Amino acid sequence: MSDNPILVIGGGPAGLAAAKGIADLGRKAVLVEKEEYLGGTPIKEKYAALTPDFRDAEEAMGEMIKAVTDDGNVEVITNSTVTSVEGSAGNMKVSVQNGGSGKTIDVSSVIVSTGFDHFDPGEETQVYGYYEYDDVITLTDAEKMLKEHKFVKPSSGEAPESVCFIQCVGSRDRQIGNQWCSKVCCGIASKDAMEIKQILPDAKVFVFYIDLRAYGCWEDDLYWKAQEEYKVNYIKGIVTEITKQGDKLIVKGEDTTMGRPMEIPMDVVVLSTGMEPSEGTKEMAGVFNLPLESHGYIGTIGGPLNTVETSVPGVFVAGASTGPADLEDSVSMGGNAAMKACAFAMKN
Amino acid sequence: MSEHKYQDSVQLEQVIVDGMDISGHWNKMFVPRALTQFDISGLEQLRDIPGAESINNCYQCAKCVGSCPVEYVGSYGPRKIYRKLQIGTNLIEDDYLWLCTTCKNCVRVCPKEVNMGEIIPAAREKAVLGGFIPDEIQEMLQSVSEYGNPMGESARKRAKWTKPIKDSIKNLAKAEEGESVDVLWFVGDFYAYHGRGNDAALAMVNVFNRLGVDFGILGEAEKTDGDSQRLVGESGLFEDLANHNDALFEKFPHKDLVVNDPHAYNAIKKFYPGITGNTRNVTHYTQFLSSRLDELKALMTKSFDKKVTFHDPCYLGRHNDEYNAPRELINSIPGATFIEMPRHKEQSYCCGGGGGGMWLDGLVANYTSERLSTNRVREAVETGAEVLLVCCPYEVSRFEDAVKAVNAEGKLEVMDIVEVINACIPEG
Amino acid sequence: MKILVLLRQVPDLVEDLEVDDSGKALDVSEIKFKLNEYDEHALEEAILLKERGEADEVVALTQEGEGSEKVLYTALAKGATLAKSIAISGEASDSAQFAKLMAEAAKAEGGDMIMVGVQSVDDRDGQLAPIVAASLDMPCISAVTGVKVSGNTASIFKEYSGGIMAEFEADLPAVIGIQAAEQPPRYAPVSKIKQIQDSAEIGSLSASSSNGASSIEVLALAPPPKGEGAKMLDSGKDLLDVLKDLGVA
Amino acid sequence: MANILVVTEHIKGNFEDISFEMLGLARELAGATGGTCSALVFGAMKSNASQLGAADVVLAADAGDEYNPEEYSAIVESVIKDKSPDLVLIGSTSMGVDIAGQVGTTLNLPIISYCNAIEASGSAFKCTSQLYGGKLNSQVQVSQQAIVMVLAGSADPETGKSGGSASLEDVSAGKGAGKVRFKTLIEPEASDVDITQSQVLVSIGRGVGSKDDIEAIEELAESLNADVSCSRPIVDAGWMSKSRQVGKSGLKVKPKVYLALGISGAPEHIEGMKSASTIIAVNTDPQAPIFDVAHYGIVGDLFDVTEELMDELD
Repeated sequence: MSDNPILVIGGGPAGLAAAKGIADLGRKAVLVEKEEYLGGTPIKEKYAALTPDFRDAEEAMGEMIKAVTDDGNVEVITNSTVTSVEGSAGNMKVSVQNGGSGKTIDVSSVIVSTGFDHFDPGEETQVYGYYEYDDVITLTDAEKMLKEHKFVKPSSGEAPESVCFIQCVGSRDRQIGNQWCSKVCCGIASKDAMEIKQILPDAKVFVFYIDLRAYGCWEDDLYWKAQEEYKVNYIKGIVTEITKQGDKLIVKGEDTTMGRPMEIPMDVVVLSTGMEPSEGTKEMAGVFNLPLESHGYIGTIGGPLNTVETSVPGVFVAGASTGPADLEDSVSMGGNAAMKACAFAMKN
Repeated sequence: MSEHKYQDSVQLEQVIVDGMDISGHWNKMFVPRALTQFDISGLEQLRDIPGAESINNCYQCAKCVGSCPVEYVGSYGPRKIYRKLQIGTNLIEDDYLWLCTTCKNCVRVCPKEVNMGEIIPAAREKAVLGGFIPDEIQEMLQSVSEYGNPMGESARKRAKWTKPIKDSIKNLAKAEEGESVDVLWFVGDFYAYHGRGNDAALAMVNVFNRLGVDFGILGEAEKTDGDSQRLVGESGLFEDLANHNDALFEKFPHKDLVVNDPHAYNAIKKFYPGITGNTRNVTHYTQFLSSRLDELKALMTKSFDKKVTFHDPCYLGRHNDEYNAPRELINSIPGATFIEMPRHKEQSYCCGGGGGGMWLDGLVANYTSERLSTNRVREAVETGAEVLLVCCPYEVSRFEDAVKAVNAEGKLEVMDIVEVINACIPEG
Repeated sequence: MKILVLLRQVPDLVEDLEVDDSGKALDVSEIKFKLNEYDEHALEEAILLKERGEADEVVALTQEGEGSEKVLYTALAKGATLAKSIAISGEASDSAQFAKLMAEAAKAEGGDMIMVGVQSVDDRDGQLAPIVAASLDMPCISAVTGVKVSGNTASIFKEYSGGIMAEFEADLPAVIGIQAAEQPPRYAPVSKIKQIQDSAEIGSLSASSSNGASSIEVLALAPPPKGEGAKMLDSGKDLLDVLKDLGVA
Repeated sequence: MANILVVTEHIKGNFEDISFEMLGLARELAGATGGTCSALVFGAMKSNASQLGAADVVLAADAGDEYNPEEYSAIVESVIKDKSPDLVLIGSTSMGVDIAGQVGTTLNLPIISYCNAIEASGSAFKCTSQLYGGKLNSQVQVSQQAIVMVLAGSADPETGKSGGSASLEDVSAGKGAGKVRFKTLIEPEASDVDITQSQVLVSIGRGVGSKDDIEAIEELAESLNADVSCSRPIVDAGWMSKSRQVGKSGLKVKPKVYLALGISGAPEHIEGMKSASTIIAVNTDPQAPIFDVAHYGIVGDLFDVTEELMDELD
């Protein structure tokens, strides 16, 4: 039974949950994080509030981070990445690089929780004019503004009269190569829509969707609430293209329910950009030569019945590095991975 | 097109039952609901045709309909076709099959890659073999199979336009095998037979000569490139045309094969090789001229002080990703100010002539409020441009027709880019 | 019920027609030949009858020569059940003699109805339908735009000018000169013709020309005297005189 | 001393114009050769024999009142055998085409079709026939008994109405085997005319300013007993139905006279009407391409010309 620490790579919700879980089981954990700060995407992308409970992202993540940094069992190494590994199950020697200097650590097992990157709509395949028109923004841009409790037209700084969200940008798209549904954008878009209506009650907010995917309790916590209480307009039909006329953006497409062509002037267009395997996820897959599943995420071996074990003994995975995942998924997988990693360490 | 069966359930204005007036929306229950059966045989038939399988991928997101040029002036688009297929339409026997101009704007935006650029020709091939061919298209195909051009003009008159410049052009029609030229120029039907096309052709000859290009034309021996015939489903005729023209390319060795018609460019570049086994160094004339831009700039000393705008032809742009060559030429026209239309490059609006559309105006008129070319010319006029520049021979006649339709005569001229380039080169 | 359709190749008017050195006949070397438009309508009407079940066989016949195979394979691709080319020995000096040769071949083939185009651009010496009919002692009705067959009689719709039609009933066999089929002639896709070329066979018939040269003397063949472009008139009154000359006003 | 026989044509008790035109020609030929001209009439038309003023003798044959290809051919055959005329004039028409071919073959007489001019030259006759869609004329000479098919519009019908003694003579003639029976005449539906069959067309283009101006044109067409057709812009504007559109995306017409009012003559339109025998164009633009294909032209406003025509006609 090796009492080497368990390595957790990536300090987002999944990584924090895993590290805390390991510590609570009385074992040592080493949490390596690329950024200077912990908290992962919610902090990096400056989310305003978490989905679905609207808690202030910084405050909620702050508590989770504090629980880990205060726990003696967890050694946090920020600004660092894992660059190589030798040995095998039970006693792996990983080298952790921090800019110039680096060190090697003997670990008993590893949890990869390196998360996702938001899809960049500027790639040449997506032509909603994200880099051409200032008023075309992404979900993360919106979150940044909402974090400061304001929502303005980037081109003029004034409050917009009309805002619309376009769903499935960079997801469910064979041409772009991301065929999966990113699971969270419908929920996040509905939340953001409500937050915008809180700040700008008179603004007209639209959501253009193919099929609005608000799973489980998100259905009425987010979708119904947005539509019924905050009067967000949901229109079935994805926008085709955006052109600029004067200071307005013209959103063109088809209102499929009414079977009518649709050309609506908008002040701000928010692209609900989905998830893609993050750079970190790709790197770690390389370092630990973890086979990827067909969409490019890290493959697990048990299908739905074992979500955290990879085919490399002693290497576990959690959160969005295995596929689109919301906060509940990430934190739950974090805990599961912690348990399995500890069990593995005890047996080897 | 059959409206769906359950839509005709009757809602009675006024209903009295046992003395009680139950008029109102609930009396719909008064009439037993019609049993509806989704007849998707049309969809099943279409997706089984080789080349048309991708119609089955559509998940009805409707991105395509917003991009469809026919939708702008009517009600059309892949999603709507898919919907009609679901409720009983058989596309093979329906006018809807013939409204698509194969402009591939929908293919550009479709997340499921439903490829109308392949579905429509494949479906039309089955329609043609089954005998479901619009009269206008039958007439065009008859002309092409009889005379080698869709106008029904005599093949012998294909080089008549060269009469005024007999000595400054090499006509290889009767030349010996092996006679070579640097540039083999595939003139095309509209340049050869249509009045306004002749103007552009003569301009092209002058530009070639002033650039000192050693070029030759196929003259009477040339036949239509066949792309439009392929797109209306006459693949057999297309094969004959491909073999005929390619034999001529083989007969006269050349470095560059220059075409002025994006449809010819598309056919020779992408589809001839599959049939003839040979690939040719084919370039569109805007690509050829922009590769000689410095020499051209030196020649173009007369200024052309006009506001111009440009229409990207679907078969040069979306089908073959060439957006820059025409713009390089336009930007080098001395004195011209270039204003882009809102719908330009990948998002360019279609002139309605592609995919057989040139010969389907009669049929399409029954389904649209105005012609696509009229809608496009309206947009050109709104830019305040004085000249609408084109580089596809189909468009000169279509847009000049449309200028009349929007009463913009005298306000907007339509010119082929080569005509403007030629106008900037002084005599001598 | 077996229908024979006689198909002729005639000079294509799209080409410029030139007269040969004798000044009395066409310079054949320059012309392009194509299927006579009216014969195409006759073939279409015959195929329509077959599709309506009023005829079981449609046999396409044409004179053997350059382009005859393409004509026959196209006819088969459109729906003809059989195709035969007629080898003519000797020269048919005018359209009357040609008609008698075609009658001879038709007689050899046998059939309940013979359908031909009402006229062609070069049948100066008499039209095919009536001459074939008289040669085979059959009734003839020309300028027909509709045929319905029941048993061994046919109702035939003949068109006069101004759109008035006459309905006749004729005992078969009969010869019908078609002016227009009930729908525009269908197009035979090249791919279908290619399929037919591999599978179908073309039969053959023969006919030999008997009586010698025609009894009229051809003096000249020349373009009509042509004015230069539009003759410009000054007023409505001049226009009225022109209309009067044309028998319109 | 030529004896010319004219086979007249009629519908519903009225002689067709071609009958008078042929009679005029026959009268002229008879006059030139010091011969006679006779006209064969069928059945009830005997009572209208006096209208054929130019005929020396009107031969009346007992026959059904309406044209029957088999019966009338048999009659013509036996009259020719009986009267052995030097020349037989038959219309190059829907009726004439049946008779000429059959009778010429049974009596082994040469047939000359599509003639628009006949001259006597000594004992022979010189005929000009229009072939190849009017592109070439064939001049032939015949010096034996022959059948000549005369194109409608080759002569002035008035010339056939006077100048002869018009005596009447009954002829007996065989009526054929009765294999063909006349059933009924069918009138075209009044609502819409098939312009591809019209003989005279008044066609309007963009030069017509608005929908209600079309009425004046319809009146003109009425008085010329012509049908109205149009170019594409008129249909696109919704002023006339698609069935009236001439041109590439419309219909192809082959009228005797095509009066083009305010039509510029785009290639796509020319394609639909180039086979009209006589084209008259009225357009304000002297350079309009229509003038290159027209036989007659007026540069001016189509409404002025129409008014002038209407005043002259009343």
